[in-house]
Amino acid sequence: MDLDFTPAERDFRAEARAWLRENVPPRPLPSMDTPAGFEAHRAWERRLAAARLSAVSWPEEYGGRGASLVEWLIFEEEYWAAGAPGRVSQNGVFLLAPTLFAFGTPDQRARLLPRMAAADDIWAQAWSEPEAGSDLAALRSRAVRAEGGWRLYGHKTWSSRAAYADWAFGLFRTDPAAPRHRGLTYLMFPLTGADGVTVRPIAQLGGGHGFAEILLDGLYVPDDLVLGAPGDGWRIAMATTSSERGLTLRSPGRFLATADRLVRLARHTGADPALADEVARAWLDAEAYRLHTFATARRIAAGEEIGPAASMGKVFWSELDVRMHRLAQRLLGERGLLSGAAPDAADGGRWLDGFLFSLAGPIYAGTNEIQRTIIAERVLGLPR
Amino acid sequence: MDLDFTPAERDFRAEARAWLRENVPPRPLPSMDTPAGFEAHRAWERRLAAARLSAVSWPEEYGGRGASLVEWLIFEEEYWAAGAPGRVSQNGVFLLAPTLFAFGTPDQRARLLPRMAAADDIWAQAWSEPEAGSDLAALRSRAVRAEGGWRLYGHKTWSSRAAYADWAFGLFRTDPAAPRHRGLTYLMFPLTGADGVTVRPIAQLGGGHGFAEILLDGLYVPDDLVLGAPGDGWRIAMATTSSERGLTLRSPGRFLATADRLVRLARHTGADPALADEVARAWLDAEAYRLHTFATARRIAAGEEIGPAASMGKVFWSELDVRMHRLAQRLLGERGLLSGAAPDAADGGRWLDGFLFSLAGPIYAGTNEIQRTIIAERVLGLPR
Amino acid sequence: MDFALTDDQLALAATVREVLRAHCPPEEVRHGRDRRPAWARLAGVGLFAALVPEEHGGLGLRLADTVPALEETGRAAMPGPVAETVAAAPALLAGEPDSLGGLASGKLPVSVRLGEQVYIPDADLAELLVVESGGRAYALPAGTGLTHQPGVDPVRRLFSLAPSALDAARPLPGGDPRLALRRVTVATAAQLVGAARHLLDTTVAYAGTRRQFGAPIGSFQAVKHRLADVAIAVEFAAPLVYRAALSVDAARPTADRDVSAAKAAAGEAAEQAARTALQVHGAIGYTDELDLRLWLARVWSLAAAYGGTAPHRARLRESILSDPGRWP
Amino acid sequence: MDFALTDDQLALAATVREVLRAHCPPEEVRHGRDRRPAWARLAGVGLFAALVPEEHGGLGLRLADTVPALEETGRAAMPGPVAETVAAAPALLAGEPDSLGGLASGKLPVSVRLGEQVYIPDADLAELLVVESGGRAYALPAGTGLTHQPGVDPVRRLFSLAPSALDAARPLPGGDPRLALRRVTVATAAQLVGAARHLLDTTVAYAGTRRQFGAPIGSFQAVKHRLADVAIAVEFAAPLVYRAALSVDAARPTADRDVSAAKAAAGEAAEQAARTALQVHGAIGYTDELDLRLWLARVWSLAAAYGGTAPHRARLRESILSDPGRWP
Repeated sequence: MDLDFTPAERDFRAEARAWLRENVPPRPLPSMDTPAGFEAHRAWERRLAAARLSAVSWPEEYGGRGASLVEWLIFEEEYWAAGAPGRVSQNGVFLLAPTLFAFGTPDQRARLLPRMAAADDIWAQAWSEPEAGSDLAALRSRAVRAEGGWRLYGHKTWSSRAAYADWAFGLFRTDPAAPRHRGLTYLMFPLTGADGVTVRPIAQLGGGHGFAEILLDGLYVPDDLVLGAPGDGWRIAMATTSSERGLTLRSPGRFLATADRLVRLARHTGADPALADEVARAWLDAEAYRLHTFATARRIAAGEEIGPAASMGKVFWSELDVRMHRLAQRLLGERGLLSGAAPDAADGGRWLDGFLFSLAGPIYAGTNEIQRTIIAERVLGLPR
Repeated sequence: MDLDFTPAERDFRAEARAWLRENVPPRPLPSMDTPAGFEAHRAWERRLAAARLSAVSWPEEYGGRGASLVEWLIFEEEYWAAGAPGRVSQNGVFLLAPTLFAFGTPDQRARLLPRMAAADDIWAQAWSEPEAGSDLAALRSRAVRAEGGWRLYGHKTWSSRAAYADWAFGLFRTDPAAPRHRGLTYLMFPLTGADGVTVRPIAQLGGGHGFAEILLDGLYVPDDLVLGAPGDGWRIAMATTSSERGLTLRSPGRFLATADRLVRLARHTGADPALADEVARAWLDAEAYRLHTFATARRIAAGEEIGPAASMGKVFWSELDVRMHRLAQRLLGERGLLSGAAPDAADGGRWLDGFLFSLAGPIYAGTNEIQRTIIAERVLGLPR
Repeated sequence: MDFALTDDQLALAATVREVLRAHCPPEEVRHGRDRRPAWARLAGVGLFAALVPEEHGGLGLRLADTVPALEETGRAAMPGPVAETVAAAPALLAGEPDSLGGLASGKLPVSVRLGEQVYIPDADLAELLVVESGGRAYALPAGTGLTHQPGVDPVRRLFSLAPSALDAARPLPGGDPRLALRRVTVATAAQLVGAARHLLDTTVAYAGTRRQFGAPIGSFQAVKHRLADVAIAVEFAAPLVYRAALSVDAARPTADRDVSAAKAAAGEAAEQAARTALQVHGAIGYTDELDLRLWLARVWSLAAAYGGTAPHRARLRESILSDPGRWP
Repeated sequence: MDFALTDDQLALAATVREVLRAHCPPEEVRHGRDRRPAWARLAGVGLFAALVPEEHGGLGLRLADTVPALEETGRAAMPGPVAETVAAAPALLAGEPDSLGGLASGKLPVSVRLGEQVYIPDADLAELLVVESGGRAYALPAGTGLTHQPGVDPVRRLFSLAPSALDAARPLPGGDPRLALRRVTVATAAQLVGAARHLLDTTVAYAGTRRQFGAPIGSFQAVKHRLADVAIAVEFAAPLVYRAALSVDAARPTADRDVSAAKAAAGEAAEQAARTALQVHGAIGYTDELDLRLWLARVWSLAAAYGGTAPHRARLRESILSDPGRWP
């Protein structure tokens, strides 16, 4: 037990910090939810990949550097503190990749991961359907057996990044007779250059197309794009969504960086003491989330399963993120509602973008209502 | 529409204020949850009654002065602003009496109301049972038909004031074969001087006996103590509990007085700005509750039914009351936790007593969880 | 004491609501071929004449009389400088009989910059701008020296004004910028209450039909209780807004405090309604598929206008802790 | 960086927990024939020796090593000046070898008045009082000049001290009141976390069995979500307490800030747990029938001790806004 990082960890932090200082674009990239912004973010990911920093915790053979969980957390702290761009590769690197490591074949890993790390393939998730938001078991999209593979039919929606991504992954019903949670298969499929797939971007609050609908009408997918066994998709997806809720998606670095920006903003605007009180509280909550995450990382490294306790983190960080951005709005007044296109925009519109983005946190990856029920039933043991 | 009170209302306010200034005991009475304190409160009620101020809104023939709802609200504001004692007669005057006016016989009103107004009879409520707290339909206590009346059997609990009161009212199952909500009868019964009734005070947080258990083992009650028709108790009780939630029990006066005391405390202790912000907010919420109540009084006077919207008031005032007392604790620090018996007690221990009492607000008269469900289903129309 | 709405007030509000329902539906707010929908028709029912004195063709009503009608303009997310024209302009143009006539007829939409306000809302939809400088009011023709500052609300646009634009400004000797600011702040609070009511109604309707886990989501206790809390917040914000209007009309000593209370409470209730609406709708609430986002943006925009919650709360804190006099 | 509990820390906590379960059950806390239950047995497992240097018969551990064990004393609502004796006394009596030996053996229960503290807790259960005056520590024999100030907590009693009692006080030259205050504040925060965990567990158990409307109340979403929120609050308060202990042990520049963060967060989480426990239990939670009220009173009592939430928050606000340096 120690307050300090190891010398190796400190060296890694110093290296990451130095590289980021040299390489982070001095001005924010255009939004990744526009065509040009998406390609600018892909170019940034390629630069990260060239420095072996796009997926630091992966084994070297796939483009990573075999960093420990703690080193990964350190990298994330430095990454966000440096004001580096949002990760357009996130769905692939942090959601699909852990699933591939756990359930994929060696061939799938060798084919898919290096291209993912290099940002040659950018992945979208395709979980939701119009009638199945948080209730994944209500999925209706189908995969029908075909020669050496499957044909996909159905309608996915709220697919983040799908407007411009290369690939997507999701669940499809392969056995219509099986009960809700059974008979689902985890499939990966191309979004471009194939027949039977149409992507329709969804315009959203604040502009841009962070989400898309995917219409599937017979898209052919060979067997080697099935992840795990057919019919086993539910179990595999649950493993992914639990990593989505858990450590991998929401490292503390992003919230620490926001909290630091918020404190600077409060100092700069000469905050009202009542607001300053809430700013200090938010800053400390980000700190608490960080400490908690380090403790969790340690337990994971020691072989423990985190399981449903990850839901506590999901609720905590997502509500903290909303709170911090709301505080920024209060500190900024009307200026805080100006977009990046406004001459007077605060911080290039980042506070507004972040506010709108933060509001999605309590919704996606299982709404916070669902998370609280999970905590009550599966952590505390209350009756269903 | 006017900002001002009518001359008659202003006169009434002036009269009440003058009388209270002359008559309110200079030091707080001992707690009404002790034998001596109960009798001191009864003596105070008698003094109020002698000035026809114990039940101002009742007709004169029963001991009131036929005041309007608005005048009653004015009286309450003056009463609490003057620091007058809590109303030991509350269960009778504000809960049973409205039910007697609505459902009682002329004979019952003539016999019971004047003694109630005069504090010769002090009433306890007997709603809850060990297995039926908020869920009144689960009541098990029985009334069995006997010559010219009924014999009561069962176990009531959380009967407020029952430790020292003279009479109680509650629901009893008279038709065991009827479904949950049916077959209940509204009965009034003596707590002292009769066979078959035992009262056991319940010791509570903060000392005193605000509640008691009532054990009934064949207590005889004549037919003229049945309120309304046998078997009609549920409907009648719902009318009472809705007045409990509504206007009659929780006039704004008490919360206004607390809010004013809280502001004085904050000025006196030189509140931290973050606390001052919350104090100001609470003060305004008391003001909002007051304005809302005046508007409601006007609607009632115009013959409107308030119905389930009363639940909004219940949630609002009960959570405001907790919030105000919690703020007082924060302003006072450790001193705020001293009881009236401590030499250093703040305001004679009133802030502590009020804090403990406030915590019951979100529980009694239908928990706030139940109120929110009522609001959602019966005001907003969400599906059951 | 009689703290309830009169039949006249309710009748004006009901008329405004009907007009808006027919002529300012969400499609109109959203696509806005006519960028000031329903404006002429509301002039026809006297909305813009309400605070104009009778001798200048107005109705000579008080601000309090218009509160329920202004709530309706918020409920409809009606485009254009409505609060400014209805509530602020008559006080600013009090010395200009011709302008008052234009106001009353609905032909002179006005926007304003008063007090510590930085941006002029809806300057693109106004014919006249009135700007406060050094405690006095000045009139500017619309269109000069304005820079659009795009933001979260695509309909209620904000503009900055070049300082040099004031050189061409004409003083308005009879104008009362302080009264105008009080009134427009209360009017904005009333619109926030209306917008919150719309969000609540819409979300209740959605929760009653959207199904997840085999039941309408509105049957889940978590959703019910959250919506009940919104209903409570709106229910207890509304009387503060009405009271502020009465205080401003009577120039009570507590008027500034009451205005701040109204704006802070209405802004918080509406923000709570917006947050809950989005959470209950889920991801679809974000998108162009529904009109929800128009109301979300409007709530954020109005909550920040004429002093956001934070400065009003700070004023309240000082005022109440130094002198918590109750009214009346 | 390795921010997790060691086997030694967990072993001490597990032992303390077992001893308390056997020798300090709720009946004992409540009726208290032995007003310091389990005291001698906890001395036997080294709790009171933890922070005493090895050369004086102690274990020479750091505060952080005792945090999990102190949580257990809070979970049991253990009577007596535990936080004071374990955490504060070794720093105050550092120059008194004999007293240190007494401390380590558990024979010298100590209570304190440090910093801005007004009342001495558990002075009736202490053998020695240490009082700070002008930045220095003084020892007083227990019992002189004390006035009981009855309050919400019938077990953890508060006492005021007559100013004249200081005349008979003996200076403690080697004592460090500042370190003692930091430590006892963290220890109290750890007890609050433990008390909150107990309240959560008890309430979950009650909600699983108590039936209303035909189902266990713990099956209602409103109850579930409220308890989930308590679990989250406790889960994220605990690391701040542990971090504060590490900061105090290492005398980091951020130590005062970290102590305030720990106390404020633990106090708020525990108050939330108390409020929820009472709401879920309903009226029975108020009464003598259950032990719940002992823990409620303890939470309120400890949350106000060594600076309540408000002053710690005010300090945090100043510290973070003037220098938000992260650790490490």
